[in-house]
Amino acid sequence: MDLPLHVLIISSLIKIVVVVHLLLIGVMAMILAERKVSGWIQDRHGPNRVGPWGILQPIADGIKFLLKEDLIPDHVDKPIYLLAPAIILVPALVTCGVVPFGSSITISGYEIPLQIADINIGVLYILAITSLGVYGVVLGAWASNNKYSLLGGLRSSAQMISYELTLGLSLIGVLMLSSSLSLRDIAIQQGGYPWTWNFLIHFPAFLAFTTAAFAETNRLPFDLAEAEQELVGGYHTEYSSMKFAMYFMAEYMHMIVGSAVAVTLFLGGWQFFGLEKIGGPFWSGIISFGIFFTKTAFFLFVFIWVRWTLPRFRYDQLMNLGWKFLLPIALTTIVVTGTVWAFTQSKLLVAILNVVAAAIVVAIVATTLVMTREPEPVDDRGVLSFTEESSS
Amino acid sequence: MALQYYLILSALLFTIGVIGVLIRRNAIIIFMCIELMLNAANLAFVAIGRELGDASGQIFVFFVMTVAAAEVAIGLAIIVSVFRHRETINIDEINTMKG
Amino acid sequence: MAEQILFIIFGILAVGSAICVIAFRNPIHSALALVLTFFSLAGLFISLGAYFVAAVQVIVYAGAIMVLFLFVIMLLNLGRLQTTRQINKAKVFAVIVGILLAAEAIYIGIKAYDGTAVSPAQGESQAVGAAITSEQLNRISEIESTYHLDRTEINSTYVPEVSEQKSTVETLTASEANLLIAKLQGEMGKPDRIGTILFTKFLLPFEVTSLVLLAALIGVIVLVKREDTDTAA
Amino acid sequence: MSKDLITILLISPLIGFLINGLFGKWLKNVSGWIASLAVLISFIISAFFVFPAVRGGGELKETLYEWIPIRSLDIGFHVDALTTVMLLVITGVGFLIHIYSIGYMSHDSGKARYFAYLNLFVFAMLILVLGNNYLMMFIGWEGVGLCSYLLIGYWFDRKSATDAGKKAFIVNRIGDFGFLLGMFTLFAAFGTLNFDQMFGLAETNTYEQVFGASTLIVATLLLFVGAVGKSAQIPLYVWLPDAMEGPTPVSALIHAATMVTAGVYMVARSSILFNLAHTGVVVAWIGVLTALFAATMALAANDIKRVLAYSTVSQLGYMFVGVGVGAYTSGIFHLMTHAFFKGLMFLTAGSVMHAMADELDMRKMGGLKSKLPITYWTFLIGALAIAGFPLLSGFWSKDEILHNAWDGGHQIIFGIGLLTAFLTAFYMFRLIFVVFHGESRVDSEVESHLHESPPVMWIPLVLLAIPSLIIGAIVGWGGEHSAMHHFLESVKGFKHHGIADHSNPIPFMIISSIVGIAGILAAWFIYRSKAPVDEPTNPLHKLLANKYYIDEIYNAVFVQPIRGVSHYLFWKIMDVGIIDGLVNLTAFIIRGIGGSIRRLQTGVVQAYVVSMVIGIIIFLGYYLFIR
Repeated sequence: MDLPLHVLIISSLIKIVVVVHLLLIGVMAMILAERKVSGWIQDRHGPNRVGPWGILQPIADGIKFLLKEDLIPDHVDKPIYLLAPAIILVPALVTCGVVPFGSSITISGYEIPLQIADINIGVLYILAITSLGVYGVVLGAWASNNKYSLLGGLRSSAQMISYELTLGLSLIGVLMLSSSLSLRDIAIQQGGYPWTWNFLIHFPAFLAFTTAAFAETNRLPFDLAEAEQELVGGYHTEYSSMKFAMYFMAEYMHMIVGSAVAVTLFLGGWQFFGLEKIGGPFWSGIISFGIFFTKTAFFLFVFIWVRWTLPRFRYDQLMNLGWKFLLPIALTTIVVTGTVWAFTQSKLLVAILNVVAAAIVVAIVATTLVMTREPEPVDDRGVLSFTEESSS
Repeated sequence: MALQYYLILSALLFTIGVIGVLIRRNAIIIFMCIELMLNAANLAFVAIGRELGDASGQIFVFFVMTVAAAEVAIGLAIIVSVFRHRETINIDEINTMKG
Repeated sequence: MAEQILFIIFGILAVGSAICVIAFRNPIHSALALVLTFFSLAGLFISLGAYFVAAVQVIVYAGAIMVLFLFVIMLLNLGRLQTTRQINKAKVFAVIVGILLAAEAIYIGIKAYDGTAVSPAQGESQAVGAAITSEQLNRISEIESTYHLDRTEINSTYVPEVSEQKSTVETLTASEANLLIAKLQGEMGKPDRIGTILFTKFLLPFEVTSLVLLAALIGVIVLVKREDTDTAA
Repeated sequence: MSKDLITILLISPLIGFLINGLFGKWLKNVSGWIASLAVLISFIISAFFVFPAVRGGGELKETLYEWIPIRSLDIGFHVDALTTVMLLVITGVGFLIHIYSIGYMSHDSGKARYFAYLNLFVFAMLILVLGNNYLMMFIGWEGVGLCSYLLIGYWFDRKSATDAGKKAFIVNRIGDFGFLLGMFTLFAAFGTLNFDQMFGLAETNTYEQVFGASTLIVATLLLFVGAVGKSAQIPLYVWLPDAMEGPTPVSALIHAATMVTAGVYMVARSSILFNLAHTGVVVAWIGVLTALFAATMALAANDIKRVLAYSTVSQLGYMFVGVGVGAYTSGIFHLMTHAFFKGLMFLTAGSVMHAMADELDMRKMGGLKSKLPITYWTFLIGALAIAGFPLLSGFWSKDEILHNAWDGGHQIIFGIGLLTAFLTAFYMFRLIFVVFHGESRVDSEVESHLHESPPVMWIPLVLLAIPSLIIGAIVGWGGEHSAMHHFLESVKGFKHHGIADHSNPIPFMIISSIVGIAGILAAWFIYRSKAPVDEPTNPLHKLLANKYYIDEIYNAVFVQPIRGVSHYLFWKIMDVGIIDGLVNLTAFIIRGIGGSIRRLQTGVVQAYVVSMVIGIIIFLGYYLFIR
């Protein structure tokens, strides 16, 4: 099983290069897909000028970004202003290091797992790295020395911190049942059949996780940070050219990585009805990667689909959703999963009771909210109103 | 790696934190320096725990972090409310508690 | 070897960024330098085998505590409060005091471990090929009970790693047993081991800490909540 | 199993106390029922202990908690037949009195406090009788003393009540001091306070001779001083009549049925020591003198509750005669019957008070028989029982004590006892004739409100009247071979070898019957139609009515001199001059020092930190380089 050192280094290097490039290509594909899908949803054509069916559009966009004038405003805090776009990009890239994107591939006798590093604290690692994403936003916003940027940045970081809790807590149930933090182990344990995947066993947690992942990317319907109408683009108002492109890419990378993690943790990873075992030791790896790719692509499609069909939240609605619905649901799944597992060890019961408990929690919270609802605030007092929402 | 290198590093970090507390006037920086000192202690805990083959060192670090989180929350809240009253967090100007 | 490299890189990074924390004039820059220090410490924890602690270090310190610091600095707009750097007698005195403290602390660091103290893992040097001693067996069962490990699991997972042919602890030689103990102890930073000990031996402190957190939570809300009497609807 | 039983038995009133004490404000009318329920639970469990099997065949010893590991002072329990009798009396009578209190206290605003105290009292009393060592007993002893104090002074807005509470507390303290000294002596002699260990050592004569050969004599006499205080014997009886200031159910529970009998229980529990030290005769003499003394005072008292209080003192004297002459079973038997009929009589007195708007003076009563029939009949049963009317409960127990006194060779004690029995019958029926018979001397306004008590009050009366009638015959029939003797046979030390074979009991029964009936008849002749005089003219009568001037003598001999010394020596010179002077000097010095050090307090955090760090450096330097 253990690979010789030189094979390990070479294979790791190759994997890193491949993954990074896949991500970059993925970003380009996503830009195109986003525009195409939005076109279909809005019953129009979408890009169709550059290349056949407009598939070269992302490249044109990229060239446009590169060739634009790179403005650095006078009043910014220069080192941090320059650092922020990099900081936001790095966590997205680094997270990929532990995501298993296929079973394993055998080349000249060496069985190489399709994963850059299978570390025993994989999930913790992902949570740790995710928690850093907020720095890019908040620093960029602050360094811009612009009121609207700062407001957007504060909004977005408050949002990210709030939803990070849900993100982490919704995974606890999964971790409890798989009793491992290694993403590969968790993926393998789910087995090849959709009804044994975690998203059924932990359905409320899956919903909470997905919603939180949406919120973490700062995309519609959670794009309060950018909020073009109010904040002129939010934290990246002052960025232009390639630095803006980095923010842009980071958003898509977050989407891709989030989808990949969700697929690994909840949708059985690269497994699908035993399809991943067909073929030899080499081809099975390729097929498993294909399965993983397809699942991730489907998830990404959901991302785009949601963006173009749901309206945006108001800020207090966003915070309510995060703190009063998703967080209680995540906490409930922990309690229910733990209790049921301690007594019966029946996954079916866990699944059923999770859903029931989550429904009860949602009902209770909703009732309380309706009962205690106060008149809507007349004027929007801006970004910090959430701290005073309850008392106003 | 011998234990003493870690201990020396820990001592250095701790002292940097102490010096920071002594020379800076900004309450938030002083607070950060205290966090630095806590982290220096954490490093010593983990290193000694490794040397003794005892996981208690790491458990201690875990507890220190938890308490540090609580402490930071409270401390920052105090700083915020002080700032609201006096428009400053320069500790030279916050000296009403003298005899 | 790897550990030495990691130690040198992260050690220099930690000290350098720590100095930056107290040297930078802008609080935001100081905060960022502190984040870097925390990262280097996380790296050091990894090199010490404390994976769980390293991850928690990043999550708690870098992901939560420092963000809170940044928030407060930005909310209060403290960046503008950069005091001009001035060197006065008090500061010089403080630095001298600090250096004295450092000297003593480093002295302790050197003295505390003079290389003769032997960790329980090693024990006395054994003759090559001598059978496992009862002391080592006790040590192994002690580890088992602390971390709720299973003897069969050790036999099947860890024993082959120290000696390929053998499959039970009792058949090991003394030196192999030392290796085994070192291996078992080396993995104490793994999350499952930490969890086991945290929820058994340290359950009460753990619960007490949660109370501390609750108290802090309530305290913060009480401290920061404004009395909104004037804008009452 | 048994351990759990004991724990529940003990904890139940404690929980009742906590509930009433902490949440009483919101409980209002429920508090009484909670308190009663708590005691009922204890009673039910106590009832189980009647069967020796539950006690593991005789004695049950459980250690709940090791308190002071040195010399094994444990929180441990010891349940034998004697304890069981006490448990039944405490919880059984206690439960009925709790129920009665619900009615009696229904108009009182602070009843949650009342019931909390009552439950605490039951708890302390249970500790007293359950403990397996003298220390536990002492804890309960002090606990009941505290509750007694609290309950006597329950109506703390009345000065007489608080004074009576203080008096009880202080007088008891004298006795407790004796108990403590006795305990210390025993501990010094035996190295343990555990009953089993100590009695075992005593029987084999292996103990330190702290006071030489008379160690045991001194120890038992000191213990008896404690008993004298708690059980209101000469010369420390003075607190009990005053204790009647408390609510009447309290008088019934604490100052008739349970707490005051703790002294008897203690002597009975220490029976082995008393047997070895041969100090029983002192106990018997003190007891019989108290019995006579108190009975004479009861003759001239005009306050119903005071009559009952003197009667209690007198009957306690009887019990001490019983345990003093070595007839422990008879003493405990009388304790039990007395708990029933004296509790009953106090409660009926309470019922009379209830009807008469808290009037206690029997000169203002008369002819209440028709207005308060249940009260009258139950009181009559109690009075017949205490008077030794043949075949009622008091007859059996009192007769046994007198019989044993005669058989033990104490003919004088027997004689005085007989005289007391006559007096007892006399003053009890004096009370009955004056209060219930004859013409009504009740105020017309009060008379219009006269009414029988509600069921919650008269049902306990009836329930207490039944055992007052028959319990004596049931457990006492057959003298030496009665159920009571069989039951208590297993208790160590109760078989006193000093007592010779018993003579025929029939003559004694006949004599005491005649004496009792004679007393009743005498009362009938004198008080059949006549009220007591307002101002006694006869000097003997005057002496009795003024309680032999004992309170005044105590006041002149003890209280005034101590007060004088305290005022001039301890307050004016010691307290004001020396102690206050020292305190003021200290404050002066501190203020001076503080004034000069204050300037170090700059308010600058860093200055503090620097000094802290310098301190650390110095300490580290000392430990690293110098040591």
